[in-house]
Amino acid sequence: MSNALPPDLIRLVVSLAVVVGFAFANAAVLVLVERKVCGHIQRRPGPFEVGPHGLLQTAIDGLKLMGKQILVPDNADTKLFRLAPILSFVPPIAALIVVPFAKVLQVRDLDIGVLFILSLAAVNVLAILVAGWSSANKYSLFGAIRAVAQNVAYEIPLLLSLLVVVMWVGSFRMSDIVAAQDGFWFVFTPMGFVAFLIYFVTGLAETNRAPFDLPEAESELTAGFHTEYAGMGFGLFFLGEYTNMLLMAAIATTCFLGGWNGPWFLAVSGTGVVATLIQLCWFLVKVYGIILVMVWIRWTFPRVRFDQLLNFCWKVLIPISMANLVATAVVAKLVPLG
Amino acid sequence: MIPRPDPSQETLVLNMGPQHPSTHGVLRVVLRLDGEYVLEAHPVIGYGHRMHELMGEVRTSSGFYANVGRMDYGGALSFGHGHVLAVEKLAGIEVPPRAEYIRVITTEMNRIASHLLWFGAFLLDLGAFTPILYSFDDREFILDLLEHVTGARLTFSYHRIGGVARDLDDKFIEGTRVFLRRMRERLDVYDKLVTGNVIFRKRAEGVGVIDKDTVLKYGATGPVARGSGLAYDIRRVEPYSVYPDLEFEIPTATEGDSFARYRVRLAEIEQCLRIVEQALDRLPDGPVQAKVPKKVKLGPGDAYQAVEAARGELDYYLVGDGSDVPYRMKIRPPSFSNLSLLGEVCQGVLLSDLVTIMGSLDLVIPEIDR
Amino acid sequence: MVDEVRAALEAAGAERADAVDHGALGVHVDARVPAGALRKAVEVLRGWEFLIEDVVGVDAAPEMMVVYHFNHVGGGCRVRLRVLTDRESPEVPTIQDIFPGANWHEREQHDFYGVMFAGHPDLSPLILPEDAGDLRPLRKKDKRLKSLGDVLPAFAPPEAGGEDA
Amino acid sequence: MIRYFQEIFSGLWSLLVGMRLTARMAVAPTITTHYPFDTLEITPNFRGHIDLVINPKTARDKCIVCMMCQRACPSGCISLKGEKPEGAKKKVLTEYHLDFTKCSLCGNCVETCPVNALEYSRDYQLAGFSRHEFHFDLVDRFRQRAREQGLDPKVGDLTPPPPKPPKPAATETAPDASGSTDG
Repeated sequence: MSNALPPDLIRLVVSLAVVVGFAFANAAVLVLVERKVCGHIQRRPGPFEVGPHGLLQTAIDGLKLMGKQILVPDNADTKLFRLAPILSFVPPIAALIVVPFAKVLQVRDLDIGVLFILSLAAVNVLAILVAGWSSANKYSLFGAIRAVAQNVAYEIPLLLSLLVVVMWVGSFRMSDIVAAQDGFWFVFTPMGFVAFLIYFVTGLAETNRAPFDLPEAESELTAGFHTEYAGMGFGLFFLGEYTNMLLMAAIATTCFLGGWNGPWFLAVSGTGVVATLIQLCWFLVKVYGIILVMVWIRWTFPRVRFDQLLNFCWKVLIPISMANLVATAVVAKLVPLG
Repeated sequence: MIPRPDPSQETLVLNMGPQHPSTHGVLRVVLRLDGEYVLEAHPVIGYGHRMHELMGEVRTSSGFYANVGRMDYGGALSFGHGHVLAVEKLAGIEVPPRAEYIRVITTEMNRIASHLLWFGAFLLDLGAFTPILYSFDDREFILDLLEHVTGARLTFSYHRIGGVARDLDDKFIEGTRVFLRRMRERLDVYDKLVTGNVIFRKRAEGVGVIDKDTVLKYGATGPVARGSGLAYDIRRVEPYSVYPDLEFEIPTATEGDSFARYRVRLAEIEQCLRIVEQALDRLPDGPVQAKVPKKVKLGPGDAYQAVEAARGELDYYLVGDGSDVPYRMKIRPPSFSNLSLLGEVCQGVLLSDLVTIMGSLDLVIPEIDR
Repeated sequence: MVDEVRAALEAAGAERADAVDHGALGVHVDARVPAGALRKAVEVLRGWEFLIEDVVGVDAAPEMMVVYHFNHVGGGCRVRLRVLTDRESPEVPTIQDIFPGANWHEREQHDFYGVMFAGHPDLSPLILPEDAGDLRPLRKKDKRLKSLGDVLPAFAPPEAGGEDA
Repeated sequence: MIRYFQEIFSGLWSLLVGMRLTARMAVAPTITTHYPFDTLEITPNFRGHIDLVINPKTARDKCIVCMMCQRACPSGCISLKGEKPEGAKKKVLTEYHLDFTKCSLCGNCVETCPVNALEYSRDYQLAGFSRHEFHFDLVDRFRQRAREQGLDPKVGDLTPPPPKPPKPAATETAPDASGSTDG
């Protein structure tokens, strides 16, 4: 009886549950962080009423969203309309299983880890397209079209900038990438720095964050692709968006900021419980640092225009990341790493 | 002619408004789009029509005065100023100089408040959420001061025929001086956060170019005309009140694009500060209310009074028949003409640019609909 | 400036174009133009740097009046054109092709008074709702209606030529 | 080529300038008021809806029922009634209704009042579930406010005031005439 369930499966199920829980908790925290940061940037306290300093605001909001009626517009394609939110939040959660939170804290260390994450993250655009199309609303459709054009364009520099790291390390495996940065983070090399900047910008665009939040540009498209969503449908989009942000930040941390490695003088590379906790802390500090910058940017800048967005991608990001990649190839040939 | 869906063309007819975040009120713009390019933009107005002109013909001037502030919630005092000036012109009433100075001070403060409101709303149209809260911080300061002297925050009802309702007190004057110092510093914040910002520049520069001839043809005024290189400001070309005694410049820009209009408005805030400062220094003593007859008889005859409201030239055309109720009152709100050129300017621009252009025109829909 | 404009307006067919006291009346040139000569007079103004201010209807007894205001961008020359038209079926030529800004002003006056602007491409209701029909809210009811001469002394009986300038 | 990079760098710089500014703002103290718990001081000049002035000595209103306010109101939202007590010369206010749904807060009523019997209230937290809540009975409000001030309200009191002998013809302000507009 006892060997009916292989321990690996138990491990997987437990880890998956933990990952899903983490995704929900993350979204709850991020919504609060976003509103608090926004508030303080705008010189107001943000949510303040529920719980001490409004800490429970998101929980209440979540409850409210769950309690709301799910409305489906008359002309909408009902099945697709209901599918879209799920499509938006499942893939990023699935992608979390290859993220190395610490040396031993990784659900699956696939040898195509980077590719796995990117391919799952790209499903997000499909969710937006489905949502926009099935809503039978012109504004939603515009949002969907914008999202597709934007995400397809920005996928290229995103990949190119990650290829810099992959080329250097010679592996797609997340743990290899982290291991290669032991005490020496890629962001501190010239090529790594440029790649990191490009990755960060494209990451903003991929997650539809301001100033690239064109699919939901509220002053133009009222609410873009999720105009027609209410209640938990809308909530799932939110969840997906914040999980996507987490994912983007996690990849950036893994590929450029040394993953769970602390700075060289504080690096802990053991596999014990304490070491794992320290590593986890480092990882989360970096991830949430990046997310904080993303939030900070959102509340500072105006939104770019659609043609400018694409021009910026094709005329600036792609050429520079190409050049960066070539430079990396040359340097990697001359100065082999490890 | 409102664009209708046409199946033979691959175009999309989009109803923007009457409820839309960036139409600032109940304005509806019917668009024919090719992809995201606007082929035709057709503003539809009148959703907030309240027939103020008819009310002007059945109420006495002082009774109608309260309506004036309801037309332009942003710059109610300019509207009030124009109204009392027009009535005083037709009734032949002399206003004490102190009252006229007070009118100018409060109007200019209100103009700053209006421009700050516009600043925030414009940036909101462009997708920047934070500037509106910074500008509202400053605007609150003005509104608190104006509330102290007029008793209300938005629809001030402060002017009286032949004067103003309440004299300025020391608290207002001191507060205004504090505000003048503070606002000059805050303009730097706006410059850093917005004017220099590359995204903002790219969004606003070269977008919605209105040339001089279009301005003349459509009778656009205010910052829209001044952004197109016309130094047309009623305070200078047709001086009224005590503006001839005050030193200030008319900021202009020649490009005629949204960014030019933005710059003109910010420069105008500085000039308003100058005006307020000078007017405070020169504020004469004396009464703030002239003796006016109980029934202010108008005419017979007609009078035209133009004033510079925050959004442009505001005209009152009053026809009196000798009674205390005007025979005809025509209000020419600035945004009416400014909006009418939207259809011409918005051909071939992107949907996002349309939002920028509408924002840069600084439309206040209730004054268009009246 | 004022004299030139007056001369040009009179040459364009204005019945009379008077220089009036701006301080008291708010305009510099007060011209009376027959409907037939309106377009010519407006074209004259278009030649200079005038911008259109508004088009105003004034309902009065024998004939109603449509008033046009223009202002020169340099200042110092605000022009008022008065056109008299029949009260029962008011009609004046449109000027919206000369000053496109007049388009909305004319539509508005059409809404309020039912003035037909001959040649206007689209006189559908602008400010009033589409189903307003023949509402014409600013038309004076009989009780309120006054004769033009009572309201504007300049239009008083034909023998009185005294202009209040 | 140089301009291309220049543009990128100057653009990036302008973004950083903006971010520095918002970061400074983020650590600056907040400027908002925590509203329901914490309210701003309201200026004494605030013009709310109108109220009847309470004469603290007599606990009466000052109204002489001259109807000036009713006539001055452009929106017709004031209606009042008065009665003449037996043997008295002046009318006494018995009813004063303000339809606040129509009021545009122009202040004409307060300014035309020849005896300054009206004042602006400083109520600003006006919200209700139905429009009938905004048909104010000012006489009723007068009673409430007077009680709050510890007075025994004598508004609408039709019994003629007993202390007549001291001043026979002092307060002979005619109810009809001469309202100067200075306030």
